[in-house]
Amino acid sequence: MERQSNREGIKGWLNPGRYGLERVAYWLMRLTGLGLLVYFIAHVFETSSIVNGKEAWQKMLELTQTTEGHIILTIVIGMCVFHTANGIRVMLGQGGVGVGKPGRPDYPYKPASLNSRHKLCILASIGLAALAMMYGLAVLFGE
Amino acid sequence: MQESVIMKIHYGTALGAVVLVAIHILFRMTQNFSESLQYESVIANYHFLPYAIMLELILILLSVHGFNGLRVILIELKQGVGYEKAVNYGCIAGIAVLVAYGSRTILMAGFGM
Amino acid sequence: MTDTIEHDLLIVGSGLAGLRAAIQAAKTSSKIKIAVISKLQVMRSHSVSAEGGTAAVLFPEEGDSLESHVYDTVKGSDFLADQDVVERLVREMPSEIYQLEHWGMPWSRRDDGRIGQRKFGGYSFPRAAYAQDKVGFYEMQTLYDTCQKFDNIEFFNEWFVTSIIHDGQRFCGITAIELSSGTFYTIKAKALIIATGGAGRVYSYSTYALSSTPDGLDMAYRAGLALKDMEFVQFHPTGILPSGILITEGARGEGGYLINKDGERFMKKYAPGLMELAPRDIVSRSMMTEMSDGRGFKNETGVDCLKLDLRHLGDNVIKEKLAAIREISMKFSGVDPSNEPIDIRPVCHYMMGGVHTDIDGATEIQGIWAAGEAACNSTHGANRLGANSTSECIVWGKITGELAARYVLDAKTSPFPLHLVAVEEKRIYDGIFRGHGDVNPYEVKQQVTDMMNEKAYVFRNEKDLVDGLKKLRDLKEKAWKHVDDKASEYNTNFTNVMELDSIFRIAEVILVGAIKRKESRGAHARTDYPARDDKNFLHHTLAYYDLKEPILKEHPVTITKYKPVERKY
Amino acid sequence: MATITPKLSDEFPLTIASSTNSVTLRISKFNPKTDSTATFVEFKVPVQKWTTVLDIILAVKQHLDPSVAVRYSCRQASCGSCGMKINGKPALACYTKISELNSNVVTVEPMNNFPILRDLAVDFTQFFSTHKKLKPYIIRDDSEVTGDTKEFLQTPKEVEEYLQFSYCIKCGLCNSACPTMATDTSFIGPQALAQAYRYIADNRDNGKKDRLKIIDDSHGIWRCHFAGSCSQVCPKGVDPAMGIQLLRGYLLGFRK
Ligand SMILES: Cc1cc2nc3c(=O)[nH]c(=O)nc-3n(C[C@H](O)[C@H](O)[C@H](O)COP(=O)(O)OP(=O)(O)OC[C@H]3O[C@@H](n4cnc5c(N)ncnc54)[C@H](O)[C@@H]3O)c2cc1C
Ligand code: HEM
Ligand code: SF4
Ligand code: F3S
Ligand code: FES
Repeated sequence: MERQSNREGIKGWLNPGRYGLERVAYWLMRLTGLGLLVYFIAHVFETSSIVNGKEAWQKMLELTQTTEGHIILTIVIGMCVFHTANGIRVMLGQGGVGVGKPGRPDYPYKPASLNSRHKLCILASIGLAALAMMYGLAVLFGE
Repeated sequence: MQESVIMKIHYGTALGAVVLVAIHILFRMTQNFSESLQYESVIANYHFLPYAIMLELILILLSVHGFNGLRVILIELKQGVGYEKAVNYGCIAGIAVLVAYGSRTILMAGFGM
Repeated sequence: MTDTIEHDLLIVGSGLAGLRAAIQAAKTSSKIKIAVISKLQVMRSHSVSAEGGTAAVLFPEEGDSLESHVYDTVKGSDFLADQDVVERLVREMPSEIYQLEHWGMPWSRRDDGRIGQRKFGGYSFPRAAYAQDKVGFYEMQTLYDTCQKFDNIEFFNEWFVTSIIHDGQRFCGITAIELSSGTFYTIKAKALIIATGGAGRVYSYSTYALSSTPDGLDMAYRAGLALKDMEFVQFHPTGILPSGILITEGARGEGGYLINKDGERFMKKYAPGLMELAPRDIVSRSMMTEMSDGRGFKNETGVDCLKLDLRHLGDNVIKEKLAAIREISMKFSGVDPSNEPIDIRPVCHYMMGGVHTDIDGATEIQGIWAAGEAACNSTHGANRLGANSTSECIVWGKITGELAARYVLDAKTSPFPLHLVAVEEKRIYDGIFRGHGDVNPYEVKQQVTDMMNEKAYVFRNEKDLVDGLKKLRDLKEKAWKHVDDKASEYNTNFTNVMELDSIFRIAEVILVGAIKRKESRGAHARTDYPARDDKNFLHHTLAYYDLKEPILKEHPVTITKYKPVERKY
Repeated sequence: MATITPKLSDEFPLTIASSTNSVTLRISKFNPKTDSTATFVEFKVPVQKWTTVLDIILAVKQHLDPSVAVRYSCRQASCGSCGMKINGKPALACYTKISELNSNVVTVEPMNNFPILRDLAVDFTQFFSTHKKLKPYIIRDDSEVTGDTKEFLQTPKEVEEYLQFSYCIKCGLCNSACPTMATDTSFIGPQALAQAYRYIADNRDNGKKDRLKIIDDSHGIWRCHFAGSCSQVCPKGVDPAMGIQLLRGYLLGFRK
C-alpha cells in the first residue's frame, strides 16, 4: 500500500502568517507574480486592439476606463510595486547579501537571516505598494 | 538548460524590466494619464523607433520572466517527468505566442500605418 | 515464519563505537557487505549526548605524556583497569583525534589553529579535546557523515535486535524486528560487533537517553557471553534537576565551583589537590556526604541537591565553551548559569562493566567482537575518568572494525542453527507479545528503576542490596508481561516491554555483583566495607547467564607497571 | 492479584511538588496500513512548569494508551528524534515546554512533508538519502585524510565559518516547514542544502565544485525562495536559510 506522504500541499502556501513576515513576503511575491503575469497577458491583448484602428482602441479604452477597470489597475500598480521592490530584496538576499554572517549562535537562537533589515525591506515594499496604490487611485479617480 | 542559467535569466530579465518598465510608466506620466492613452499619442509613441524597440524589449523580458515564474510555480506544484516536460514546453510556447502576438502589435502599429 | 537476509559483517548499535567500526571495516575491504543495525535511526544514538571532551595526548611538546595519561587512567580506575589495555587506548588515541579532524570534526581551536584541550577530572594535564560542549554530537555527526562515503555500509534504521545466534563456537547470525513493519527477520552473517552502548536506564535518575536500556547487553548475556564488572556504575556529580540531564564535567574543567549551603567549596575537604576536578566517584561521594550531613540545598521538587556555580567564568566563556549546558539549564531548569548557580546532584551516568572481551575486543565466541560502552575490555576498571569513554569507543571501534573485516574475508560459514530462531521467536512472541498479565509494565519499570536508584546508588550496603534484589525478584514474578498494542507497525509498546524484560536480568547482575564485592573500590562504595581490599577483590567479576541466577566467576587483572597504591588527590 | 494503580505523577522522576495544572493532550492517531483517515484521541494530563510535550506524550503512552507511536531518545534536544507538529507548528516535543505554549490544549500531529509510519512517527528514508546525495563529508585526496598526520590547522575564526551549520541534528523540522517542500517531492530541502554549505564553508574541504553541481538542478537550490520558515522553526539555530542563500551566492557569482 502506498504510504501517505502527508505533504502539506498547496495549503502549505496559504496561511502564511504562522511562520512570520518572511513567509508573508514569499506568499505575496507569488501572488503578485501570478497576478502580474495575468495582467501582462491581458495587457498585450488589450493593446493589440490598436492595430484595428482608432475605433477599436477607443472601444477597448472605454472598456477599461470603468470603476472596475480602475480598481483592477490600482491593484496592478500595487502588485507591480510590491513585486518589484520585494523582487530586488529577494534577488539580493538570494545572492547572499544582507542575510547575516555565520557565527556562534547563542541560545535562545535568533536566526541571523531573518533579520530586521529584511523585515524592514518587506514592510517598505508593502508600504510603497500601498502608497503607489493611493497615488494611482488619486490619479485615476481624481479627474 | 542548466537551472542556474535559467534562473540567472530570470533575475536578469527582472532587473532589465525594472529599468524599462519604469521608463514605460514614466511615459504615461509625461502627459496627463488619460491623454497619454489617446489613440494619436499612442500611435505617435509607436512610431518613435527607440520607444518601439523598448516596448519590444519589455515584451520579451517580461514574457520570459513571467512564464519562467509560472514554470517555477508549476514544477514546484507537481512532479513527474512527463508533467515537467509539458510545463517546460508549455511555458516556452507561452513565451513564443505572447512575444509573437505583442510583436505583431508593435510592428503593425509602428510601421504598418 | 521469518524472513532471512544475509550480510557479511553486522554491527549492532550505531553510537560512536558502531560507526567507527563501520568505517574501519569499510576501509579495510570494499568487498564485504557491512550492515549497521540500530533500534534507533542510526544517528540518534545516545552518543550524541556526550558533552565534555575526548581524552588524548596531543601536546607532548608542552608537557603532556602518554605515561601520564596511562597512570591517571589506572589510578582513576582504582587499579582495576587492565594496564596493557589502558596503554593501548592511550597509544592509539592521538592519531584518532587527528583522524576525526581530517574527517571534518569541528574541534574547538586554539589561536594557533591547533586543537583545543580542556581540563577534566582526574587528569594531571588538560587533556580533553573538545568541540564546545557537544563533543559526542559532533563526533557522531562526523562519523555518520563519513559513513556516507562508503557504498558498502548499509544502515538498518529502527531495527530492534532480539538475539544473537551461534553454534557454541562460532557466530551465525541475529534475529531482529524491523520496527516500521513489525516483520521478524533472521540476519545471517559471518561476524558481529556488539556496540549497543550503556544501559543507564536501569536507574530512573539518569543522564542517559531514554533508549539506553540493557537489551543489547542482555542479548549477549542470554547468548552465553560473560558480562564483566557490572557492579561498577558511575554516578556523575552534576545531573541537573529535575530532568537528570547532564551538566558536563567540562563546566568544572573550565573552572566551575561546587558549593554547599554555606557557600563553601566543600571539595577542599575531600580532595584538596584537585578540588572539583577529582575523579567522579570521589566527587559524587563527597556530595552525598555533604547532603546527608545537612549541608545541601532543597530543589523546588523537594529533592536534596548542591549547586554548581559558573558565574565567575563570565557570560562570554559560558557562551563560547559551554553553550549546550547553558541552553540546557536555561531551557529545562529556567536558570541562566551566568546569573545563578545550577541545582545538581549525582546521577547515573556510565557503566564500567559490559560484555567481557580481551584487549582486541574479541569475546569468547569466534566471530563476535564488542566495542564501546557495551563492552568491558577493562579500560576503566572500577571508575572511568571523564573523556575516556568516547576515546574507548573510537579506539575499539577501529580495532574491532578492522579485525572483524579481516576475519570475514576468510571466514567459513557454518551450518545455521535454525532451531534457535524458533526458540527466540517463541520467547518474544509467545512469552512477551502474547504474554498475559494485568500489571502495567511501565509501572513495573518505574518501580524497578526507582529501586535501583534507592538501593544501588553512590553508597551501598549489604542490607539495601539484598532488599533490592528481593524486591527485584518479587516484581519479576508479577504478571507484568503484556503488550496492549497488537498492531505490527511501529509497535514501541512491544519493544518497551522487551526492554523491561532485559532490565530485570541486567539489574540482577548488577545487584548480585555488588553484593558479592565486599569492599569499596572506585565507583562501588560499600558503607559496610569502606576500604579497598586488594587481597580478596583485586579481580574482575564475570557473570554468566543461568535460568536461576547469574553464575559469578573471577577474572584476573592485568598489572604491568603500576602496583596498586592508595588513591589520594 | 497484584495491581499497581497508575499514578501519573510517578512519571516525572523526582517530582514531588504539588502544584499541578492539567492540560488536554490531543494526539493524532493514524496507521496507514489499517486506517483510512487520522483520528484524534484526547487525554487529560497533569503538568508542571518544567513538563515538556514529550513528557506528557510518554505519560499517556505509559498509563493511558500504550499504542501511541512516537519516536524519542535523548530527551534533551540533541538527537533529533521527536520532531512533530505541536499546535500547528513543527517543533521538538522534548524541547517544547507546556508552559511555553500558552494553551490548555496541546495538539500533536506528525510532521508534514514526510510519509507517516504511524501516529507521530514519520518516515525519514528520503530525507537520509538526500543528505547522502550531497556528499556530506570532507572531500580531499584519500591519502590526506588518514590519522597519520597532525591536524589541518584551523583558526577559531575559520571554525565559526561553518560551525553553526554543523549544529544540525537532522530533525527534519525545517523540511516540514518549508513551503516548497509542501508540494515539491523532489526538492532537496533546507536540511541537506544547509549541510552542503557546511562542508563547502569548511576550509579543509575541496568539494565545492562537486556539490555546486549537484544542487544546481531543477529541484535543487533554486526551488528555495528565501521564505525563511526553515530558520524560523530550527531548534538549534542552524539558520539553513542563511546557508542556502550564501550557497546560492556562489552560483550567482556574488561570492567566490
Ligand atoms: C550525558 C552523557 C555525557 C557523556 N559525556 C561524555 C564525554 O564528555 N566524554 C566521554 O568520553 N564520554 C562521555 N559519555 C559517555 C559516552 O558518551 C558513552 O559511553 C558512549 O557514547 C557510548 O557509545 P556507544 O557507541 O558505546 O553506544 P551508544 O551511543 O549508547 O549507542 C548504542 C547503540 O546501540 C543500539 N542498540 C541498543 N540496543 C539495541 C538493540 N536491541 N537492537 C538494535 N540496536 C540496539 C542503539 O540504538 C544505539 O545505536 C557521556 C555519557 C552521557 C550519558
Ligand atoms: C519589474 C520588476 C520585477 C522584478 C524586480 C521581479 C523580480 C522577481 C524575482 C526576483 C522573482 C523571483 C522570486 C523568487 O525566486 O522567489 C520573481 C518571480 C516572479 N515574477 Fe517577477 N519581477 C518583476 C516583474 C514581474 C512582472 C511584470 C511579472 C509578470 C509578467 C512577473 C512575474 C513573476 C512571476 C510569475 C514570478 C514567479 C513567482 C515566484 O516564484 O514567487 N514579475 N520576480
Ligand atoms: S537545519 Fe535545523 S530544523 Fe533542519 S534538520 Fe537541522 S536542526 Fe533540524
Ligand atoms: S523555508 Fe524553504 S524556501 Fe528556502 S529559506 Fe527555507 S528552504
Ligand atoms: S528526544 Fe532527542 S531531540 Fe527530542
